[in-house]
Amino acid sequence: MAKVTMIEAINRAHAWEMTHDPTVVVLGEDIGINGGVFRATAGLQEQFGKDRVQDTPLAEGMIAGMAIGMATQGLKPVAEIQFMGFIYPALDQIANHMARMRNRTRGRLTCPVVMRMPHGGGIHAPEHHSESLEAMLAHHAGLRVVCPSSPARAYGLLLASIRDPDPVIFLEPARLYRLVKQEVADDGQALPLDVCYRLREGSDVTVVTWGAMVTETLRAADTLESEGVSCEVLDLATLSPIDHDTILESVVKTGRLVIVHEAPRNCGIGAEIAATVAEHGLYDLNAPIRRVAGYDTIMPLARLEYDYIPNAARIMDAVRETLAA
Amino acid sequence: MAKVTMIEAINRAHAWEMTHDPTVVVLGEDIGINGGVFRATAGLQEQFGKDRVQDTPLAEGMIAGMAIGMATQGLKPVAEIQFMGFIYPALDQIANHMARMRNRTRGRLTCPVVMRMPHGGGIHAPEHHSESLEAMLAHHAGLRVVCPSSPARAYGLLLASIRDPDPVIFLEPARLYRLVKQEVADDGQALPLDVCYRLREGSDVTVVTWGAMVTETLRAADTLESEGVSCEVLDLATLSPIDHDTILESVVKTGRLVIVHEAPRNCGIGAEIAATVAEHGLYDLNAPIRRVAGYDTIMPLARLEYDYIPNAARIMDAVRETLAA
Amino acid sequence: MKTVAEFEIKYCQFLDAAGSLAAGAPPLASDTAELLKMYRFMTLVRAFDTKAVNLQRTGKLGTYASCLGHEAAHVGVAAAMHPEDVLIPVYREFGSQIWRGVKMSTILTFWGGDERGCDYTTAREDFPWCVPIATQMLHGAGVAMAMKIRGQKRCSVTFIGDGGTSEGAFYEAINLAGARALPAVFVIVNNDWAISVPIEQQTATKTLAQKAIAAGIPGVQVDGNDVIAIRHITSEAVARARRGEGPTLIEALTYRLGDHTTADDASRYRDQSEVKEAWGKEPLLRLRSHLMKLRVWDEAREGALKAECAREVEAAVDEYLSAPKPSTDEMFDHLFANPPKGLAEQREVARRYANGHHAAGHGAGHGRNGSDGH
Amino acid sequence: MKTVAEFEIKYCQFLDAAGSLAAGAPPLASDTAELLKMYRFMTLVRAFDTKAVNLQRTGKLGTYASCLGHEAAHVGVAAAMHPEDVLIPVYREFGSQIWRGVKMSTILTFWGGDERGCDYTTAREDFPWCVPIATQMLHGAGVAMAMKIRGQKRCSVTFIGDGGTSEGAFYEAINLAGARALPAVFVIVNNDWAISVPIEQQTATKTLAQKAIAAGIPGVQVDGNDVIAIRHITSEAVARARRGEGPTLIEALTYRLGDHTTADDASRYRDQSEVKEAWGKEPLLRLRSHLMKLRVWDEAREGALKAECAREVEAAVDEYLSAPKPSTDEMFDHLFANPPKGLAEQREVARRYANGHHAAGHGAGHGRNGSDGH
Ligand SMILES: Cc1ncc(C[n+]2csc(CCOP(=O)(O)OP(=O)(O)O)c2C)c(N)n1
Ligand SMILES: Cc1ncc(C[n+]2csc(CCOP(=O)(O)OP(=O)(O)O)c2C)c(N)n1
Ligand SMILES: [Mg+2]
Ligand SMILES: [Mg+2]
Repeated sequence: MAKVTMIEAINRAHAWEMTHDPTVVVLGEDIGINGGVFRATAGLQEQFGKDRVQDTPLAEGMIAGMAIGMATQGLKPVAEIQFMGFIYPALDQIANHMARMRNRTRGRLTCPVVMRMPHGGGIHAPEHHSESLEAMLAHHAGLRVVCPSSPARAYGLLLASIRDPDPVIFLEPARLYRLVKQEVADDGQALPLDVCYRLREGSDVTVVTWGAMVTETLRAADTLESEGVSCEVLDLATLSPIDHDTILESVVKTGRLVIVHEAPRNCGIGAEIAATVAEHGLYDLNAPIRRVAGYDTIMPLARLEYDYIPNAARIMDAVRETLAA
Repeated sequence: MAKVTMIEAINRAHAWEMTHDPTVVVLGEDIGINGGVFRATAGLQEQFGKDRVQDTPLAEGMIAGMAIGMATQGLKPVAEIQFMGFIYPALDQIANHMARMRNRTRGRLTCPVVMRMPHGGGIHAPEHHSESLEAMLAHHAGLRVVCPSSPARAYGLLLASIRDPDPVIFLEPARLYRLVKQEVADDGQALPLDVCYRLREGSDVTVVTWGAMVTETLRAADTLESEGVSCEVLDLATLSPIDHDTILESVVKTGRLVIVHEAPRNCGIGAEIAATVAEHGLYDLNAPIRRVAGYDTIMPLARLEYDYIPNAARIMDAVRETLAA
Repeated sequence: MKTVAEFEIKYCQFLDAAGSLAAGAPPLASDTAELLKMYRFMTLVRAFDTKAVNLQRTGKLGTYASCLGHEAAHVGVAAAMHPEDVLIPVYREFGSQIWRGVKMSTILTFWGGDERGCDYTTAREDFPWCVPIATQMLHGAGVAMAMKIRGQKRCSVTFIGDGGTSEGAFYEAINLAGARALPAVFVIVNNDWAISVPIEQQTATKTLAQKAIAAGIPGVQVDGNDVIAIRHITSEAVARARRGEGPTLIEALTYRLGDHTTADDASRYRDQSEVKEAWGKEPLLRLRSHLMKLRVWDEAREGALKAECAREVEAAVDEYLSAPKPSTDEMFDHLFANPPKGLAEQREVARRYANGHHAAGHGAGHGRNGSDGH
Repeated sequence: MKTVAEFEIKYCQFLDAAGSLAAGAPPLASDTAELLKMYRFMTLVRAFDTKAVNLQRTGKLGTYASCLGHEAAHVGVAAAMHPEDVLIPVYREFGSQIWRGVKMSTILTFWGGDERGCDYTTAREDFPWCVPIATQMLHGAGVAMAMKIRGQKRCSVTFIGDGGTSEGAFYEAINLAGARALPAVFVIVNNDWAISVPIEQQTATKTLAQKAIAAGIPGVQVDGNDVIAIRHITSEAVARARRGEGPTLIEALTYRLGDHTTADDASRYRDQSEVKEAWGKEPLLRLRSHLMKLRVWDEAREGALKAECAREVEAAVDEYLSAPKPSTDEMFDHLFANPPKGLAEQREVARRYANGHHAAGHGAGHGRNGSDGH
């Protein structure tokens, strides 16, 4: 089995599904001959032709809108938005149509579309290239929001997302694209959506996180282990709908909850997780919940971005404080 | 003092501020001779002329984008979006520019813009006319999000919003536009932003809500009083930044928290309130927090909208359950 | 300076307001069977429209956007389409939809506040109404892209209003259609008004058809009250698209004879004299004169047709009004093919509070309740 | 069918690639003082650009969008503006900005990852760079609207790329500017490429200037490598705008001689032969020949200018590199005039963890880290 980076895993998932499902069509800016600015679609146009792997004119609303039209005709568009900060022009189409088409037509027309995009900061990119906007999308009923944190999950969750008969927003942590290589069987096996992945069993505190923050959290958990603290680390993976059951079960066991995300704290997905535990797991909590999140300001440019993004030190302190409470 | 509806109060706040601040300019679709589809700007074009009260071409992104340009030149645009469901095309400008201009230029250019719009359902309007999208906006740092629940607060908070040197999203509950009349002095007095309004003192449970849900909550509180339950009702009023201190203080007193909003539950602003109390007021809670919110589905068309919107019955049950816990 | 590109915009009219036929009119102008069929649908649509406004006024329908005056534009475009083409309407193209087989009771169901009205029994690939202005343009392009990728001999036909041409999505769609030579036809129904904003305030262009030049595609202006012209021009555009020769932008000139919707009061912003003048150009009258000149129409037939249309409309209204209120489950059961668990729990809650508060019969409390003019 | 509207698009070039001047060139073509000033700035900008790319390659600057080949378009447009006009750039119009007094060290500060680089000391009403494609077009219209409302004799000048013309915001802005006769000039820098997408795939139009027809405004195409033509045409447009006669859309034809940005590798998608050919038309060469023909330039002066520019650029780089890392407070202190309380608390947290993890010097780890081509 070959060791691949996340970006390679994403590329392979595309190729697998395009080979096995002739209705899959790939769209986006610079995704053809250039293979995408991160190379996620490298080689696909050569392999599958210009009809099925299309460079589009430069307009995100157009990409989402045309994907909707194509989907209602039975195609399965997989569209790339070049960076998450550029999803805004597409939001009208995503929220007012893509998320609603099945519901508003009572199932007559549907939108099996995947909107893929790099997510988050940490790669010293220019302004507007490092946003984490998952909560904005998660708040919209009718969408699934998925975010892998390893090459294997990128492969399996992307396949599941393409196969899902409804729209999926697929967020790819840009910082993880080439960070690690992992053995990933290119066997077309999807991984389940709508569930958390338990990455580490633990008994003292539950830490829920996703995307690039998984790496920081696992690093924090390693260090904390040497201090005798046992962290249970859950990768949320599907950010909407949230697998609250798994989180609540874990909190029953640990009695403590820390949530880590890169997006701004205010009205982030961490709030939804915390709120649900405060509703359904309050009596299981032995300490206040803690959120470690991006600050409620604009994601700064490169020189300060690592002062913005939560890191292992902040996560460890939050866990320690929770344990001390 | 004249008794006025909320829509009249909003109209007067515009007229007052335009009279006293020549930099205030009003923009929007059908806001000129037609006075706005709800009549919020009725008479303003006649009084202040076509330069200061401008019908725009039909494009919300254009409205927000031009408002930004005008604001950087020292004007104070007050722009109407005809219904909140049509804010999506404007979101790119609002999130990527309006909310950031001061920060990204280190204060050199600023955006004192107010974006007003009807909010929420309950008026049997057509599809896409009844949305509650406040959480999506609140999640964006650099914006204030304000939502009045009475004619007096509409008047005072709108004045404060126009005077604020930064962008404000001003959400007007359409269902309340003409529901009640109230005495409102047309004296140019603004009300403070960034604070909750305590509408009812109580000792058993804190109920936090905003907009049209304030009416339902107060109705529920009345009935509950006759059952011997004392509700403290807080009108959040500024939805971002949230006045967490007042909520936490109230929970210290009551030990119980119910949050009511019309927007979908998942990643709504209720989650942020609940999460903050679970972090900073956990030991004050005598019962699990409860959220009464819109369901995580699309706002239905008119025949089912009152089956979607939380009502006094649901609120009362949530309060009762909290007290029984 | 040298000239590097030249363009012109043509205007097409065959049947003028007085009902006189221009020289060079196409065979359609004397195809009485087709003309009678279109006249029949235009008459039916007007009867439907009048009834729908009345239903709203009597509290039995929600806010409704009348198509009064648009009958030729709507019917003419639909008549130029093939059944397997896909129609993407805005919110008032009832004439097109009824021609394509969408039931009048279904239309009323939607505007009565019930999503089941988007579940057409025929024309099942056609789009439902589209309220967010101009967004439908991109669906039209996307549908055409799917047809092109699959090598199908079909096209999409998408409507938009004059006001809608100010939204960026309009241009994005025609630009895409041009750049990829998509089998798409776009029809701007220029009825002079976008709610209270007249076309002169919407844009500085002399025509809306010339916006096609920005997309590098053919644009043509047509008298939208002349059903022969509109059908003829649309047929040519549809044929072009189906031959794989790319998209066309058509501007149909007509006039909104009614209020914007039942929630609007146009007397606040436009002169009655303008409306009166427009009535002189409305589409049914001239077609009727033409049919009479062709000696295939008379007062008796007119009376019979009106009665027949009234009956059809009444039957549709009965069907509409007899539909029970949807169950609260309807809010949840169509959101996802694979619904998440939490949704089932919320469905239970909604059942518990169903009808607890407001009864929502047909159009209960509908209309001007709080909103005056959207 | 009768013709209801006709249009043509003109092309302007005075100085061809070989440096020959066309008959009928404006007085500017022999105004040696102004020509020398423009040549000086074009040379400075090229020196700056070369240095900036080098800084990025050596890890001392973030991702940078080279303006190589665009010098005439950028300098010519700025030279046509008055100081009190407002410039709204995209992300590579360094020539315009340097002409208008923005310090080179400030430009480097921004592209080195520090917002303080948007706080210009001169041209303080000019906009900062705009990454979300086409959004700046509406700022240009809004700025012009403010000027118009206040009756000022000023205008806004807004840049956009060829790729940018596919975004709806581009059309919304020109349509608004036309409908309200705004004092605005819009300049499309058509450099043939939008990252890897060539202009033929972006649109079916023959020219981009013709997109003006969709807004009912004048559109003109100009050789963007001919600084005399671009300045002349822009001056006319600026004068028109300032006279209250409305907006103009200018298409400047040039070529992106470099990669899209330092994170891009254009050899993946375009032929080196195309680039080579474009070098034959680049803007400095022809202006230099012209100046030599006018006998105001020679090799010695060229050498002296190059040395002077190199010194200026070095000084700017020194100033840039000597700026300390911004404090973490910078993330919080400029968000609101009246910051909410919670923000102060978060500022404290950020201070506590400042530098705890990564040191971020100039361009530390910048560049290809993870992203190959944005
Ligand atoms: C994005 C958006 N903005 C605003 C509205 C509110 N609105 C509904 S119809 C309308 C005017 C549309 O005018 P036009 O395109 O000319 O179509 P017509 O109604 O004349 O058929 C407006 C502003 C909307 N539905 N969608
Ligand atoms: C809304 C948006 N989408 C995508 C991008 C990514 N992107 C940056 S530059 C660029 C191409 C722009 O091409 P063009 O407008 O021709 O300008 P040029 O770079 O050639 O000067 C793209 C797609 C972006 N910055 N903004
Ligand atoms: Mg119209
Ligand atoms: Mg370009």
